[in-house]
Amino acid sequence: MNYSIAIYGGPYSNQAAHSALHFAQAALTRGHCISRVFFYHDGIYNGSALVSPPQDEANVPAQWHTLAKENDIELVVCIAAAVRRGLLDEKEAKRYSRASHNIAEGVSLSGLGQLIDAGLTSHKLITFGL
Amino acid sequence: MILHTVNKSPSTQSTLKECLFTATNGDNILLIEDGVYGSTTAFKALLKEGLHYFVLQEDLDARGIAIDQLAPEWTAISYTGFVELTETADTVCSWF
Amino acid sequence: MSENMSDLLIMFRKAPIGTSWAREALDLALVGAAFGQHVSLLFMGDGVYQLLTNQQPESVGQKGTQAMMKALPMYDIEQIFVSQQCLADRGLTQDQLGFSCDLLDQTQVQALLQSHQQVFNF
Amino acid sequence: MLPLENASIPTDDEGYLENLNDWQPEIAALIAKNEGLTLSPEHWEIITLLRQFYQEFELSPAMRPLIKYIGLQLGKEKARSIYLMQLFGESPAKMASKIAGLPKPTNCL
Repeated sequence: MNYSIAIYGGPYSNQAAHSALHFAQAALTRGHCISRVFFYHDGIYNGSALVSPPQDEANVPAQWHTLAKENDIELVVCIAAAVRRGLLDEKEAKRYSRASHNIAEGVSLSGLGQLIDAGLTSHKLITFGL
Repeated sequence: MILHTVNKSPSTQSTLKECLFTATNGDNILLIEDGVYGSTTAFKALLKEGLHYFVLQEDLDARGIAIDQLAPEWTAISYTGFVELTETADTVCSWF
Repeated sequence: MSENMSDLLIMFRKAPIGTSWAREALDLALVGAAFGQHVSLLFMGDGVYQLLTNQQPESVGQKGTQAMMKALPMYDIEQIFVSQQCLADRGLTQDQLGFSCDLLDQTQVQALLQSHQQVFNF
Repeated sequence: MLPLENASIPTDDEGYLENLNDWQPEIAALIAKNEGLTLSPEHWEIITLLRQFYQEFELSPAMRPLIKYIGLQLGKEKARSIYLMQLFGESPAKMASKIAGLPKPTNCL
Protein backbone atom coordinates (compact mmCIF):
# COMPACT_ATOMS: atom_id res chain seq x y z
CA MET A 1 0.00 0.00 0.00
CA ASN A 2 0.93 3.61 -0.44
CA TYR A 3 1.41 5.51 2.84
CA SER A 4 1.93 9.14 3.75
CA ILE A 5 2.97 10.36 7.18
CA ALA A 6 2.27 13.66 8.95
CA ILE A 7 4.57 14.76 11.79
CA TYR A 8 3.62 17.65 14.09
CA GLY A 9 6.33 17.39 16.77
CA GLY A 10 9.86 18.80 16.66
CA PRO A 11 13.06 16.89 17.44
CA TYR A 12 14.23 16.47 21.07
CA SER A 13 11.15 17.97 22.72
CA ASN A 14 8.90 14.98 22.08
CA GLN A 15 8.72 11.56 20.50
CA ALA A 16 6.68 12.25 17.35
CA ALA A 17 9.43 12.22 14.70
CA HIS A 18 11.04 9.21 16.35
CA SER A 19 7.81 7.19 16.54
CA ALA A 20 7.10 8.08 12.93
CA LEU A 21 10.57 6.90 11.90
CA HIS A 22 10.03 3.50 13.57
CA PHE A 23 6.62 3.23 11.97
CA ALA A 24 8.04 4.07 8.55
CA GLN A 25 10.80 1.48 8.88
CA ALA A 26 8.27 -1.18 9.89
CA ALA A 27 5.96 -0.21 7.00
CA LEU A 28 8.81 -0.39 4.47
CA THR A 29 9.83 -3.79 5.86
CA ARG A 30 6.30 -5.02 5.27
CA GLY A 31 6.61 -4.03 1.63
CA HIS A 32 4.62 -0.80 1.74
CA CYS A 33 5.69 2.35 -0.02
CA ILE A 34 5.89 5.74 1.68
CA SER A 35 5.41 8.54 -0.77
CA ARG A 36 5.43 11.67 1.37
CA VAL A 37 6.19 12.87 4.87
CA PHE A 38 4.58 16.21 5.69
CA PHE A 39 5.89 18.30 8.58
CA TYR A 40 3.47 20.75 10.21
CA HIS A 41 3.34 22.80 13.43
CA ASP A 42 6.62 22.28 15.36
CA GLY A 43 7.36 19.27 13.17
CA ILE A 44 8.95 21.69 10.72
CA TYR A 45 12.10 21.82 12.88
CA ASN A 46 12.92 18.34 11.61
CA GLY A 47 13.68 20.04 8.30
CA SER A 48 16.54 22.11 9.68
CA ALA A 49 20.05 21.49 8.36
CA LEU A 50 21.46 22.85 11.62
CA VAL A 51 20.22 20.22 14.10
CA SER A 52 23.39 19.32 16.04
CA PRO A 53 22.96 16.85 18.89
CA PRO A 54 25.81 15.42 20.99
CA GLN A 55 27.44 12.29 19.48
CA ASP A 56 25.78 9.92 21.94
CA GLU A 57 22.23 11.04 21.06
CA ALA A 58 20.23 10.02 18.03
CA ASN A 59 19.92 12.61 15.27
CA VAL A 60 16.34 11.85 14.29
CA PRO A 61 16.10 14.53 11.56
CA ALA A 62 19.28 13.16 9.95
CA GLN A 63 17.86 9.63 10.16
CA TRP A 64 14.76 10.86 8.38
CA HIS A 65 16.84 12.50 5.66
CA THR A 66 18.77 9.24 5.12
CA LEU A 67 15.65 7.05 5.11
CA ALA A 68 13.98 9.40 2.64
CA LYS A 69 16.96 9.35 0.30
CA GLU A 70 17.25 5.56 0.36
CA ASN A 71 13.55 4.96 -0.19
CA ASP A 72 12.61 7.85 -2.44
CA ILE A 73 10.32 9.49 0.14
CA GLU A 74 9.34 13.11 -0.41
CA LEU A 75 10.00 15.25 2.70
CA VAL A 76 7.77 18.33 2.67
CA VAL A 77 7.64 21.10 5.25
CA CYS A 78 4.62 23.41 5.49
CA ILE A 79 5.86 26.72 4.15
CA ALA A 80 3.63 28.93 6.30
CA ALA A 81 4.44 27.05 9.52
CA ALA A 82 8.15 26.99 8.65
CA VAL A 83 8.71 30.59 7.62
CA ARG A 84 6.97 31.83 10.79
CA ARG A 85 9.27 29.64 12.89
CA GLY A 86 12.47 30.59 11.08
CA LEU A 87 13.04 27.65 8.73
CA LEU A 88 13.77 29.04 5.26
CA ASP A 89 15.09 27.88 1.94
CA GLU A 90 17.10 30.09 -0.38
CA LYS A 91 14.04 31.40 -2.20
CA GLU A 92 12.12 32.36 0.97
CA ALA A 93 15.27 33.88 2.53
CA LYS A 94 15.46 36.13 -0.53
CA ARG A 95 11.72 36.83 -0.41
CA TYR A 96 11.92 37.99 3.21
CA SER A 97 15.37 39.61 2.87
CA ARG A 98 17.00 37.27 5.37
CA ALA A 99 20.77 36.80 5.41
CA SER A 100 20.78 33.00 5.52
CA HIS A 101 18.72 29.90 4.98
CA ASN A 102 18.74 26.65 6.89
CA ILE A 103 16.61 23.98 5.25
CA ALA A 104 18.23 20.54 5.00
CA GLU A 105 19.13 19.08 1.64
CA GLY A 106 16.36 16.90 0.27
CA VAL A 107 13.63 18.73 2.21
CA SER A 108 11.28 21.10 0.42
CA LEU A 109 8.98 23.91 1.55
CA SER A 110 5.49 23.67 0.14
CA GLY A 111 1.88 24.53 0.85
CA LEU A 112 -0.51 22.92 3.30
CA GLY A 113 -2.31 21.65 0.21
CA GLN A 114 0.37 18.95 0.08
CA LEU A 115 -1.05 17.51 3.32
CA ILE A 116 -4.57 17.48 1.89
CA ASP A 117 -3.16 15.94 -1.28
CA ALA A 118 -1.32 13.25 0.72
CA GLY A 119 -4.63 12.26 2.30
CA LEU A 120 -6.27 12.06 -1.11
CA THR A 121 -3.56 10.24 -3.04
CA SER A 122 -2.26 7.74 -0.44
CA HIS A 123 -4.09 4.68 0.80
CA LYS A 124 -3.29 5.68 4.39
CA LEU A 125 -2.23 8.89 6.06
CA ILE A 126 -0.75 8.29 9.52
CA THR A 127 -0.30 11.27 11.84
CA PHE A 128 2.19 11.60 14.69
CA GLY A 129 1.07 14.45 16.93
CA LEU A 130 2.94 16.62 19.35
CA MET B 1 -13.30 0.48 11.26
CA ILE B 2 -11.20 3.34 12.64
CA LEU B 3 -7.80 2.87 14.22
CA HIS B 4 -7.36 5.44 16.98
CA THR B 5 -3.86 6.15 18.25
CA VAL B 6 -3.47 7.96 21.59
CA ASN B 7 -0.16 9.38 22.83
CA LYS B 8 -1.01 11.17 26.08
CA SER B 9 -1.15 9.83 29.63
CA PRO B 10 -4.73 9.70 30.92
CA SER B 11 -3.67 11.33 34.21
CA THR B 12 -2.55 14.59 32.63
CA GLN B 13 -4.90 14.99 29.68
CA SER B 14 -8.35 13.83 28.67
CA THR B 15 -7.12 12.61 25.27
CA LEU B 16 -7.90 8.93 25.93
CA LYS B 17 -11.29 9.82 27.41
CA GLU B 18 -12.18 11.91 24.34
CA CYS B 19 -10.99 9.16 22.02
CA LEU B 20 -13.13 6.54 23.78
CA PHE B 21 -16.10 8.93 23.71
CA THR B 22 -16.01 8.95 19.89
CA ALA B 23 -14.93 5.35 19.25
CA THR B 24 -17.61 2.92 18.25
CA ASN B 25 -18.09 -0.86 18.14
CA GLY B 26 -15.31 -2.66 16.32
CA ASP B 27 -12.83 0.25 16.39
CA ASN B 28 -9.24 -0.39 17.41
CA ILE B 29 -7.45 1.66 20.05
CA LEU B 30 -3.66 1.80 20.09
CA LEU B 31 -1.69 3.53 22.85
CA ILE B 32 1.73 4.91 21.93
CA GLU B 33 4.34 7.14 23.61
CA ASP B 34 3.04 8.52 26.97
CA GLY B 35 -0.35 7.10 26.07
CA VAL B 36 0.85 3.64 27.15
CA TYR B 37 0.37 4.54 30.84
CA GLY B 38 -3.34 4.27 30.08
CA SER B 39 -3.01 0.49 29.65
CA THR B 40 -2.10 -0.11 33.30
CA THR B 41 -4.72 -1.51 35.65
CA ALA B 42 -5.16 1.89 37.35
CA PHE B 43 -7.14 3.14 34.32
CA LYS B 44 -9.20 0.03 33.65
CA ALA B 45 -12.41 1.85 34.61
CA LEU B 46 -12.12 4.18 31.57
CA LEU B 47 -12.47 1.33 29.09
CA LYS B 48 -15.73 0.39 27.41
CA GLU B 49 -16.88 -2.77 25.70
CA GLY B 50 -16.93 -3.45 21.98
CA LEU B 51 -13.50 -1.97 21.25
CA HIS B 52 -10.17 -3.73 20.70
CA TYR B 53 -7.29 -2.47 22.81
CA PHE B 54 -3.63 -2.47 21.79
CA VAL B 55 -0.51 -0.94 23.30
CA LEU B 56 2.92 -0.45 21.73
CA GLN B 57 5.51 -2.78 23.27
CA GLU B 58 8.51 -0.53 22.52
CA ASP B 59 6.91 2.36 24.40
CA LEU B 60 6.01 0.11 27.36
CA ASP B 61 9.60 -1.16 27.49
CA ALA B 62 11.03 2.36 27.31
CA ARG B 63 8.93 3.36 30.33
CA GLY B 64 9.59 0.24 32.38
CA ILE B 65 6.02 -1.00 32.35
CA ALA B 66 5.77 -4.79 32.51
CA ILE B 67 3.01 -6.81 30.84
CA ASP B 68 1.69 -7.96 34.22
CA GLN B 69 0.89 -4.34 35.10
CA LEU B 70 -1.59 -4.07 32.22
CA ALA B 71 -5.34 -4.44 32.49
CA PRO B 72 -6.41 -7.71 30.80
CA GLU B 73 -8.12 -5.91 27.89
CA TRP B 74 -4.78 -4.82 26.45
CA THR B 75 -2.64 -6.66 23.90
CA ALA B 76 0.96 -5.49 23.48
CA ILE B 77 2.12 -5.25 19.85
CA SER B 78 5.29 -4.20 18.02
CA TYR B 79 5.66 -1.51 15.35
CA THR B 80 4.99 -4.27 12.81
CA GLY B 81 1.70 -4.89 14.61
CA PHE B 82 1.01 -1.16 14.44
CA VAL B 83 1.50 -1.24 10.64
CA GLU B 84 -0.80 -4.29 10.39
CA LEU B 85 -3.53 -2.41 12.26
CA THR B 86 -3.28 0.49 9.80
CA GLU B 87 -3.58 -1.93 6.87
CA THR B 88 -7.06 -3.03 7.87
CA ALA B 89 -8.32 0.39 9.09
CA ASP B 90 -10.61 2.51 6.90
CA THR B 91 -9.33 5.62 8.66
CA VAL B 92 -6.54 6.25 11.13
CA CYS B 93 -7.31 8.94 13.67
CA SER B 94 -4.45 10.28 15.77
CA TRP B 95 -5.29 11.66 19.23
CA PHE B 96 -2.67 13.90 20.83
CA MET C 1 -26.22 12.58 8.34
CA SER C 2 -25.95 11.11 4.90
CA GLU C 3 -25.13 7.52 4.11
CA ASN C 4 -22.42 8.59 1.71
CA MET C 5 -18.86 9.04 2.90
CA SER C 6 -17.96 12.69 3.13
CA ASP C 7 -14.49 13.97 2.30
CA LEU C 8 -12.81 15.59 5.23
CA LEU C 9 -13.53 15.96 8.95
CA ILE C 10 -11.41 18.36 10.97
CA MET C 11 -11.67 18.02 14.74
CA PHE C 12 -10.90 20.99 16.97
CA ARG C 13 -10.07 19.76 20.49
CA LYS C 14 -7.64 22.32 21.86
CA ALA C 15 -8.50 25.55 23.66
CA PRO C 16 -7.82 28.75 21.69
CA ILE C 17 -5.07 31.30 22.49
CA GLY C 18 -2.75 29.09 24.60
CA THR C 19 -1.37 27.27 21.57
CA SER C 20 -1.44 27.80 17.82
CA TRP C 21 -3.47 24.63 17.17
CA ALA C 22 -6.80 26.39 16.61
CA ARG C 23 -5.34 28.60 13.89
CA GLU C 24 -3.33 25.86 12.26
CA ALA C 25 -6.32 23.51 12.20
CA LEU C 26 -8.50 26.23 10.69
CA ASP C 27 -5.82 26.95 8.07
CA LEU C 28 -6.00 23.28 7.08
CA ALA C 29 -9.79 23.47 6.84
CA LEU C 30 -9.61 26.48 4.52
CA VAL C 31 -6.93 24.90 2.36
CA GLY C 32 -8.96 21.67 2.17
CA ALA C 33 -11.97 23.65 1.00
CA ALA C 34 -9.89 25.65 -1.49
CA PHE C 35 -8.80 22.24 -2.84
CA GLY C 36 -12.44 21.47 -3.58
CA GLN C 37 -12.89 19.07 -0.67
CA HIS C 38 -16.13 18.87 1.24
CA VAL C 39 -15.03 19.86 4.75
CA SER C 40 -16.89 19.34 8.05
CA LEU C 41 -15.74 20.73 11.39
CA LEU C 42 -16.29 19.14 14.79
CA PHE C 43 -15.63 21.04 18.00
CA MET C 44 -15.17 18.88 21.07
CA GLY C 45 -13.12 18.71 24.28
CA ASP C 46 -11.55 22.09 25.09
CA GLY C 47 -12.02 22.95 21.41
CA VAL C 48 -15.55 24.12 22.28
CA TYR C 49 -13.90 27.14 23.96
CA GLN C 50 -12.89 28.27 20.46
CA LEU C 51 -16.55 29.06 19.81
CA LEU C 52 -17.10 31.42 22.74
CA THR C 53 -18.00 35.02 21.96
CA ASN C 54 -16.13 38.09 23.17
CA GLN C 55 -12.63 36.65 22.87
CA GLN C 56 -10.05 39.44 22.73
CA PRO C 57 -6.90 37.69 21.53
CA GLU C 58 -5.24 41.07 20.80
CA SER C 59 -4.93 41.61 24.56
CA VAL C 60 -2.20 38.95 24.49
CA GLY C 61 -0.84 40.01 21.11
CA GLN C 62 -2.58 37.37 19.00
CA LYS C 63 -4.82 37.24 15.98
CA GLY C 64 -7.24 34.57 17.19
CA THR C 65 -9.64 32.67 14.95
CA GLN C 66 -12.97 34.43 15.48
CA ALA C 67 -12.78 36.55 12.32
CA MET C 68 -11.49 33.60 10.26
CA MET C 69 -14.39 31.50 11.50
CA LYS C 70 -16.79 34.02 10.03
CA ALA C 71 -15.20 33.43 6.62
CA LEU C 72 -16.17 29.73 6.60
CA PRO C 73 -19.27 30.28 4.42
CA MET C 74 -17.03 31.99 1.81
CA TYR C 75 -15.11 28.73 1.65
CA ASP C 76 -18.33 26.71 1.42
CA ILE C 77 -17.71 25.16 4.83
CA GLU C 78 -21.20 24.92 6.25
CA GLN C 79 -21.18 21.78 8.35
CA ILE C 80 -20.08 22.89 11.79
CA PHE C 81 -20.77 20.48 14.62
CA VAL C 82 -20.23 20.66 18.36
CA SER C 83 -20.44 17.94 20.98
CA GLN C 84 -23.34 18.61 23.33
CA GLN C 85 -21.65 16.55 26.04
CA CYS C 86 -18.41 18.54 25.85
CA LEU C 87 -20.37 21.79 26.18
CA ALA C 88 -22.30 20.48 29.17
CA ASP C 89 -19.09 19.17 30.82
CA ARG C 90 -17.79 22.74 30.76
CA GLY C 91 -20.98 24.36 32.00
CA LEU C 92 -21.66 25.97 28.62
CA THR C 93 -24.86 26.36 26.64
CA GLN C 94 -25.39 26.91 22.94
CA ASP C 95 -26.43 30.57 23.40
CA GLN C 96 -22.91 31.34 24.65
CA LEU C 97 -21.44 30.36 21.30
CA GLY C 98 -20.65 32.96 18.67
CA PHE C 99 -21.38 30.69 15.73
CA SER C 100 -24.33 28.68 14.62
CA CYS C 101 -23.47 25.00 14.98
CA ASP C 102 -25.34 21.73 15.05
CA LEU C 103 -25.28 20.08 18.47
CA LEU C 104 -24.50 16.36 18.35
CA ASP C 105 -25.03 13.72 21.00
CA GLN C 106 -22.49 10.95 21.53
CA THR C 107 -24.00 8.57 18.97
CA GLN C 108 -24.07 11.32 16.36
CA VAL C 109 -20.43 12.23 17.07
CA GLN C 110 -19.49 8.57 16.60
CA ALA C 111 -21.41 8.41 13.33
CA LEU C 112 -19.74 11.60 12.13
CA LEU C 113 -16.28 10.08 12.51
CA GLN C 114 -17.32 6.90 10.73
CA SER C 115 -18.85 8.82 7.84
CA HIS C 116 -15.68 10.67 6.77
CA GLN C 117 -12.93 9.27 4.61
CA GLN C 118 -10.27 11.41 6.20
CA VAL C 119 -10.11 12.68 9.78
CA PHE C 120 -7.65 15.36 10.90
CA ASN C 121 -7.63 15.63 14.66
CA PHE C 122 -6.18 18.73 16.34
CA MET D 1 10.46 52.43 -0.91
CA LEU D 2 7.47 54.27 -2.27
CA PRO D 3 7.82 58.06 -2.53
CA LEU D 4 4.85 59.88 -1.01
CA GLU D 5 4.94 63.65 -0.60
CA ASN D 6 7.92 64.28 1.69
CA ALA D 7 8.12 60.76 3.06
CA SER D 8 9.28 57.37 1.82
CA ILE D 9 7.05 54.42 2.57
CA PRO D 10 9.13 51.28 3.21
CA THR D 11 8.39 48.19 1.13
CA ASP D 12 10.15 44.86 0.83
CA ASP D 13 11.94 43.59 -2.27
CA GLU D 14 8.69 42.30 -3.76
CA GLY D 15 6.93 45.62 -3.27
CA TYR D 16 4.80 44.67 -0.24
CA LEU D 17 4.35 47.30 2.47
CA GLU D 18 6.55 46.76 5.54
CA ASN D 19 3.83 48.33 7.73
CA LEU D 20 0.26 47.62 6.77
CA ASN D 21 -0.85 50.84 8.51
CA ASP D 22 1.00 52.87 5.86
CA TRP D 23 -1.64 51.98 3.29
CA GLN D 24 -3.73 54.75 1.79
CA PRO D 25 -5.30 55.19 -1.65
CA GLU D 26 -2.27 57.12 -2.97
CA ILE D 27 -0.05 54.20 -1.91
CA ALA D 28 -2.28 51.74 -3.74
CA ALA D 29 -1.83 53.79 -6.92
CA LEU D 30 1.95 53.73 -6.46
CA ILE D 31 2.06 49.96 -5.89
CA ALA D 32 -0.14 49.47 -8.94
CA LYS D 33 2.09 51.72 -11.04
CA ASN D 34 5.14 49.62 -10.09
CA GLU D 35 3.18 46.59 -11.31
CA GLY D 36 2.34 48.32 -14.57
CA LEU D 37 -1.32 48.99 -13.73
CA THR D 38 -3.35 52.17 -13.79
CA LEU D 39 -6.27 51.95 -11.39
CA SER D 40 -9.75 52.46 -12.84
CA PRO D 41 -13.03 52.65 -10.88
CA GLU D 42 -13.46 48.93 -11.64
CA HIS D 43 -10.07 48.20 -10.00
CA TRP D 44 -11.02 50.31 -7.00
CA GLU D 45 -14.27 48.45 -6.55
CA ILE D 46 -12.33 45.19 -6.11
CA ILE D 47 -9.58 46.76 -3.99
CA THR D 48 -12.14 48.26 -1.62
CA LEU D 49 -13.90 44.93 -1.40
CA LEU D 50 -10.63 43.11 -0.63
CA ARG D 51 -9.89 45.49 2.22
CA GLN D 52 -13.39 44.91 3.50
CA PHE D 53 -12.83 41.13 3.26
CA TYR D 54 -9.59 41.46 5.20
CA GLN D 55 -11.15 43.65 7.88
CA GLU D 56 -14.07 41.28 8.30
CA PHE D 57 -12.18 37.97 8.22
CA GLU D 58 -8.51 38.85 8.95
CA LEU D 59 -7.59 36.76 5.93
CA SER D 60 -6.20 37.31 2.47
CA PRO D 61 -8.64 35.34 0.34
CA ALA D 62 -7.79 32.64 -2.15
CA MET D 63 -9.48 32.92 -5.54
CA ARG D 64 -12.62 30.89 -4.77
CA PRO D 65 -13.70 32.70 -1.59
CA LEU D 66 -12.87 36.05 -3.20
CA ILE D 67 -15.15 35.27 -6.12
CA LYS D 68 -17.92 34.14 -3.79
CA TYR D 69 -17.57 37.35 -1.77
CA ILE D 70 -17.67 39.49 -4.93
CA GLY D 71 -20.78 37.62 -6.02
CA LEU D 72 -22.48 38.42 -2.73
CA GLN D 73 -21.42 42.08 -2.65
CA LEU D 74 -21.31 43.15 -6.31
CA GLY D 75 -23.47 40.60 -8.06
CA LYS D 76 -22.91 37.63 -10.36
CA GLU D 77 -21.58 39.61 -13.36
CA LYS D 78 -18.33 40.54 -11.65
CA ALA D 79 -17.93 37.26 -9.76
CA ARG D 80 -15.91 35.62 -12.51
CA SER D 81 -12.21 34.88 -12.57
CA ILE D 82 -11.95 36.07 -16.18
CA TYR D 83 -13.21 39.51 -15.12
CA LEU D 84 -10.61 39.69 -12.33
CA MET D 85 -7.86 38.52 -14.68
CA GLN D 86 -8.75 41.26 -17.15
CA LEU D 87 -8.28 43.78 -14.35
CA PHE D 88 -5.34 42.35 -12.41
CA GLY D 89 -3.54 39.87 -14.67
CA GLU D 90 -2.82 36.19 -14.25
CA SER D 91 -2.92 35.96 -10.42
CA PRO D 92 -5.65 38.46 -9.63
CA ALA D 93 -6.20 37.55 -5.94
CA LYS D 94 -2.50 37.93 -5.29
CA MET D 95 -2.02 41.13 -7.29
CA ALA D 96 -5.14 42.84 -5.96
CA SER D 97 -4.20 41.89 -2.37
CA LYS D 98 -0.80 43.48 -2.83
CA ILE D 99 -2.30 46.72 -4.13
CA ALA D 100 -4.92 46.65 -1.37
CA GLY D 101 -2.15 46.52 1.24
CA LEU D 102 -2.96 43.08 2.64
CA PRO D 103 -0.22 40.93 4.23
CA LYS D 104 2.24 39.18 1.96
CA PRO D 105 0.81 35.75 1.14
CA THR D 106 2.35 32.73 2.82
CA ASN D 107 2.04 30.65 -0.36
CA CYS D 108 0.30 28.00 1.66
CA LEU D 109 -1.98 26.51 -0.97
